[in-house]
Amino acid sequence: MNDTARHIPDRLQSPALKAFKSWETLLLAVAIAIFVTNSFLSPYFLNAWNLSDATFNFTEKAMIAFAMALLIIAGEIDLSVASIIALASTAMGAALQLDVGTWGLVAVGLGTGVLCGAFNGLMVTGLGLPSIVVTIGTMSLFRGISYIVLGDQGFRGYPSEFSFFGQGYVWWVISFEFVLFAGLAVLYYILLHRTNFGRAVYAIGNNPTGALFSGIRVARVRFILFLLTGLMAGVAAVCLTSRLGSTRPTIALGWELEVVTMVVLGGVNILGGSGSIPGVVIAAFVMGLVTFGLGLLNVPGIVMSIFIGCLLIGVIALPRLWAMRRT
Amino acid sequence: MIRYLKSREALLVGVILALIALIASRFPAFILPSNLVNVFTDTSPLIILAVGQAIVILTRCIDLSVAANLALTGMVCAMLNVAYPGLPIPFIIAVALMLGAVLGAINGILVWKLTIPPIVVTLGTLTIYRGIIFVISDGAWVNAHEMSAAFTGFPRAEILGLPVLAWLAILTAATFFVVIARTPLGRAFYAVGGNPHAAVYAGLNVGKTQFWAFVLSGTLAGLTGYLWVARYSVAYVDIAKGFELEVVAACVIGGIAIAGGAGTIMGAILGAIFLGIIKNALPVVGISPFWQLAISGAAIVIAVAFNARAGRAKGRIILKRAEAEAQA
Amino acid sequence: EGAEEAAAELGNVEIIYTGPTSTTAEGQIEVINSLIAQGVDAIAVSANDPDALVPVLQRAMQRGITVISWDSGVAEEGRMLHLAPSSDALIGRTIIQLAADHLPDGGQVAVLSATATSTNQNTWIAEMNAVMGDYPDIEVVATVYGDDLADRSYREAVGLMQTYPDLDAIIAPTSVGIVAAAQAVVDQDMVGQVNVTGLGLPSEMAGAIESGASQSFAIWNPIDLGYAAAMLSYNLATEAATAEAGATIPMGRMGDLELDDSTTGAMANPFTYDASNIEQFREIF
Amino acid sequence: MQNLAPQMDAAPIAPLLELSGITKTFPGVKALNNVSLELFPGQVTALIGENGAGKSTIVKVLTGIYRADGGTISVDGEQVAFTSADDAGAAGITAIHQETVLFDELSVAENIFIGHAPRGRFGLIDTAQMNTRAQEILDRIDAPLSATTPLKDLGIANKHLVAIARALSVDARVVIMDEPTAALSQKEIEELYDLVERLKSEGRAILFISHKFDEVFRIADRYAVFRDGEHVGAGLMSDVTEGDLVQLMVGRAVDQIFPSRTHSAGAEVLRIEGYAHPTEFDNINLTLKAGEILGFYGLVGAGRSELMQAIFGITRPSAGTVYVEGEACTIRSPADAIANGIVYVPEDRGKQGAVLGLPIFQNVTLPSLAQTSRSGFLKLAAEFALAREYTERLELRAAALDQDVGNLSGGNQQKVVIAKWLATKPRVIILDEPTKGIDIGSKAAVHAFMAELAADGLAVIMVSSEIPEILGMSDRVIVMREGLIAAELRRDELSPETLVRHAAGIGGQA
Ligand SMILES: Nc1ncnc2c1ncn2[C@@H]1O[C@H](COP(=O)(O)OP(=O)(O)OP(=O)(O)O)[C@@H](O)[C@H]1O
Ligand SMILES: Nc1ncnc2c1ncn2[C@@H]1O[C@H](COP(=O)(O)OP(=O)(O)OP(=O)(O)O)[C@@H](O)[C@H]1O
Ligand SMILES: [Mg+2]
Ligand SMILES: [Mg+2]
Repeated sequence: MNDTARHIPDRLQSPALKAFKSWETLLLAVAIAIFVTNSFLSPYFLNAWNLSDATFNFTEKAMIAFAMALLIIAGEIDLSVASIIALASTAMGAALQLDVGTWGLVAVGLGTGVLCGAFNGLMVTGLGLPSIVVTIGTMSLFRGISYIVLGDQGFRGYPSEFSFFGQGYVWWVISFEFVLFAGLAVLYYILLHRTNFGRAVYAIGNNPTGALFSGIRVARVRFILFLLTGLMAGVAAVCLTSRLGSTRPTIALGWELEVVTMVVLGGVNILGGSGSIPGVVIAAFVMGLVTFGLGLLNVPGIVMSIFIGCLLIGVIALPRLWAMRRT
Repeated sequence: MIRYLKSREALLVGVILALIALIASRFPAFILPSNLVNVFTDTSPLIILAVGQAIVILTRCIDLSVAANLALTGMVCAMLNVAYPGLPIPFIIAVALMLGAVLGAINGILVWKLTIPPIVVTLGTLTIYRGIIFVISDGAWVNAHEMSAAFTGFPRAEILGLPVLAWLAILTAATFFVVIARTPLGRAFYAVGGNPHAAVYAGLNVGKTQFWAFVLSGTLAGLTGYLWVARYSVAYVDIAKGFELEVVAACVIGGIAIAGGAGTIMGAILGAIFLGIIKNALPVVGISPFWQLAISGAAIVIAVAFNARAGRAKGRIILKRAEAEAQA
Repeated sequence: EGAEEAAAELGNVEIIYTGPTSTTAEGQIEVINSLIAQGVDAIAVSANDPDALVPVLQRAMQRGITVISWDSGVAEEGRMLHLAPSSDALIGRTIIQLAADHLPDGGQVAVLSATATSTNQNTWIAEMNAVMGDYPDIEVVATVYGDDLADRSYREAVGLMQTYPDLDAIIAPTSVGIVAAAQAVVDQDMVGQVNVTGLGLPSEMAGAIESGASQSFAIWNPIDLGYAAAMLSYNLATEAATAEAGATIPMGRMGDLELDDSTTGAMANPFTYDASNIEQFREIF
Repeated sequence: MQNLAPQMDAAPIAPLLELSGITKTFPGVKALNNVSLELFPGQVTALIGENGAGKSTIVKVLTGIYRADGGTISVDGEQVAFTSADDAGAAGITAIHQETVLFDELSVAENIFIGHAPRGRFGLIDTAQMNTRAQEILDRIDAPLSATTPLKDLGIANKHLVAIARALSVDARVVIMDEPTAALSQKEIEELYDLVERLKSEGRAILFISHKFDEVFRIADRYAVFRDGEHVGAGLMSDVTEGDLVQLMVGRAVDQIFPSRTHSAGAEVLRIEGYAHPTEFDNINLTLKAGEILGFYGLVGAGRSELMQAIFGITRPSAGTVYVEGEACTIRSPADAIANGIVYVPEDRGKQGAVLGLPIFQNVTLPSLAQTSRSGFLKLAAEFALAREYTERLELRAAALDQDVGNLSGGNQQKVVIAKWLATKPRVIILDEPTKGIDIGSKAAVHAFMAELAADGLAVIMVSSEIPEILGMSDRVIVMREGLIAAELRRDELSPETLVRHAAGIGGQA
């Protein structure tokens, strides 16, 4: 044994170089390519109002995607988010019938989201069930309750102030939803990449047993993540309900898979342990730009979905194919 | 013997019988043989798909593309029938099986050769397969009157009082009982899902086994595609939309462990029958159809909670005293 | 097709026909957004949800786009006018009349609707119930929903026949539902006992008429409807006419559309098809 | 089974299996470096070497589970190449692996025959024949098992018997046994020896890996010794003594390995009274003083790890109290234990000890995040500083602190885990098999460090199954057997014999 302690450098390569070689850079290049292509293909694309309208295609889904990203990094998943939107929206509609004011409605929406998240969280952490199974169940359950309450009816007549959340503009073409999306992106960035909580999320996703043995309160972190996801579904419910000005039990049908697609496209490992918020933000733009751009070319929606499906598999397959070719 | 009585399958049979008894106590018509045949026939597509999905889940994968595969294969069969009404039904069935297998193999290859997580692969192919239906059909429907009588008649034809559709579900179940119990591949599904690490030591190829699981699941989805389109005499982009989650739910209720390696084909079938009965009984019992979604959701949640309690692994016991007590 | 015919007639009109990824209100909004972005002159929409499209359509109108709804309507504040294929009251009466025609002694009927949220279905059923007083011997025993899915509708129809063994007729005011119900009746060997009627397309229902599962059904001409919608959009967009209560707006070969207090107008009466005329129409639509 | 006529008398026998120049590297570890090995028909070759010497790795290379980076394998003088366990089986090589690699959801017979089940009509598995043949093999090794039982119903020892039966289900000419007796009771071990004799007399070549010298001397004809992934010697058993083998294994005299230390126990730090668990352990009482190293000896499965994990808050005891520095404390989770100054270095490093996918510095700071953050927000500079302080103290070998722990060698991973705990400035550190799978150099470093910790006033509990380690390091030893404390021994009462006696429950008196 030598007496002079060996010096170990902090980093192997500079953070800038690492960032340059990252998934996010690749995705950003894709996003820029799509943006440029769109501007060439459609004369209507480069128009502030049109671009602003296009952001509505992804802002609400992206809000949920942030929380979902954390959840998936921690090795769990929540397929019930779209159903939570339906239930939260229904709860807001029911509160509306009781003459609850705008802020009351918001509270009801967020509260319902949190409660649903808590239910999922309890089932997963309390009973130790796999989250994919639990949330496939609650996916039917939550929307089912919405159907029981509403049947073939709908709620409408939300107060005009309420419409601000989904239809209001903060400044010129910058909508409230977009501001909220940007704000949440920053918050989630800080939460995941700059706090102890975020570190715990990565540790749990990498090795839950190891995290537990390192003194991390694994069950508590997981539970909070389900709460957060529920809360974000509640936030999305407020925005979407406001944007639609009404509630039906079919609201946000099928969004869960779109949100998961956004998260995976953003470079989050579906098996847990890695991923980043910037990745998800770029993925949200990619999906938004693709659907809007193809929409301008009047490509039917279902054909766009082929594109998204190929993108999802392609971005994951290409690096692997590349690696296979090199070995 | 006790082992069988205490098994999850026996429990599920009990629950199903209790459910039927409960419905029958208020609506005796429900247990008329003709109605039970109906319920079973109605549930047959779910049973066939659940068998395929069960195999995939056994190998630690999941196939979310089954419903899209079904719809695409169904559309191709319908369009073939419209274009060449004279094609014999066995040929159509062969096309359905083959196309289903190919679609399943695409999933399988991506999982095996590129090691992309199955949930991502099938999420992607789910949207792609649906999109392809739109492209080939141009969004148009194929309606009953365009299909030949033989095409739509096949699943309905009765043999010994049971429609062919129901017989096919039984045949599928029987075939896969044998495949699972008596073929090396069938046992490999359990081994690969139960302990992939050990599977390597046993000389099994994990990825390849998963590939075959996807092929089988795809083949069954293809078969169901033809049956579905023929039975309901219509094919369009959205048929069986969202059905994949119902299929997974049937497996989960039937006790197939989502972590792979544990569960039986019988369980998956019983899970499918359980969902089928609930679905069919609601209108009969007079419960508003709006309750259906919540009830099946609650059933899934309760079933998994229950399975988790029943299946909790018995720990190793070190203390001799405790061991003696446990064995007493 | 009808819209293309109108475009050809008008000469200077381009029709964009598009649809969403999925049949949800959110999907329709995305499509409408991209139409707004392209600066179209008029949007004619058949809505999945009467309320959810209102905000986006209002925005379209703010940007000077003519918005009308047709077939399945949008709430009043979200469009300039609504073109109903036929008057709701007429349809409501027609569907029960079709059933009553073959039930001289009265009996039990059930309704098989599409989705619980589809406006037009609900309106028609409400109109039908409003005139039930005229049919004292006929009892509506149930209303079920087949979600415009063939399998669901089929299952619901079978369920109806089992729950109500004395059922005499199923009214399905949806083209998916009526075909599925007719199929169910054939499969259940109930031809002659249960009569399926409602709204359906002659081409799809020809088989049911032949087999006797359906005695008769009604429908308006969808080609005419597309044509009328295009004509109306054109006339409003070119400011040849304005949509206000009581206004009369020309729709080419279909005559004029009269708007009521809720700026809704009916195109024409539904036409009844039975064994006597089905052959003539099955090839057309 | 055919009888490969014994040819013991034919003077220089040709080796049945010959390995030469085999090299295998893992990220950070050269597990095998240019090793060779020869196995002869009708003879037992004992492969010995310390933990991590590369014994199991050569087994995996031989059975097609790992592909070697270089070198050749020849069977009967013919060069072969394996790409899967199947190929090795076809070449007549079978193995009982160190880990029990079996399938809980399958029956005993299926476990034995998976991959090569007897086929009947239509190519289907002939279940009846499979069960009969499985039962025959089980009976042959005197395993009290039914072929149709589901494997999940068996205990660890019986599972090991199934693994042995599996190895015998193929008609192999080379049988490899990697520590086959580790999980077996004395009676089963005797039966295994009989089996080895029988295989020998049938002319098969046997590779027998063991850490137990008594059994090596009893059944082996030849020996081969690995040290740090290198082949350091081979020959006939009759030519060597135990001392020679040890010398070969460790490359130096045994007593040099352990640091000499003067034991000066301070005040009581930890006291446990009446600790019990419904199924794992009962009636545990112990005290621990500052600066003391308390050894915990026992056979594998004695419940030592369970007890330590209960003290650390992973599992909940059903009764009993923990006192830290005289004060009773409730420990419901590892976080509570850490708050009370108790930390645990688990035996399963990859699963429990380190988070392999995270960088070194993040692993080190994981339990100390409160120290390196301000109101919940990370301070990277502080993290690097803390990580550097402790990893450099432990002489960690790594390229950079942001390297993933998964890329380090086993010993260095262990250092990261220890560094992680030291950074929390604990009062009690529990080390569960601290040198398992660690190379010789690192092992000495860990020992030296343990002594240093004790000298600094830390109270240390060391769980170990290696008698030399227990003897060399502990001030006091508690022996556990079947979940109970079998004996507590002072340093002057320690000898290998007493330890083994108490651990096995044969005669209390020394
Ligand atoms: N899959 C692996 N990945 C990385 N390193 C490995 C792997 N398997 C073994 N090693 C390393 O290779 C070296 C040799 O390990 P091996 O298991 O062959 O030792 P062994 O001689 O069998 O020890 P023991 O007596 O403890 O069983 C060790 O340093 C170990 O950490
Ligand atoms: N029935 C069993 N099934 C599976 N694994 C078992 C079983 N019994 C024991 N083991 C494994 O054997 C090993 C030793 O058991 P355990 O850790 O409880 O013993 P211990 O007395 O603490 O000894 P050690 O310190 O050597 O681990 C552990 O890795 C444990 O998981
Ligand atoms: Mg080993
Ligand atoms: Mg242990």
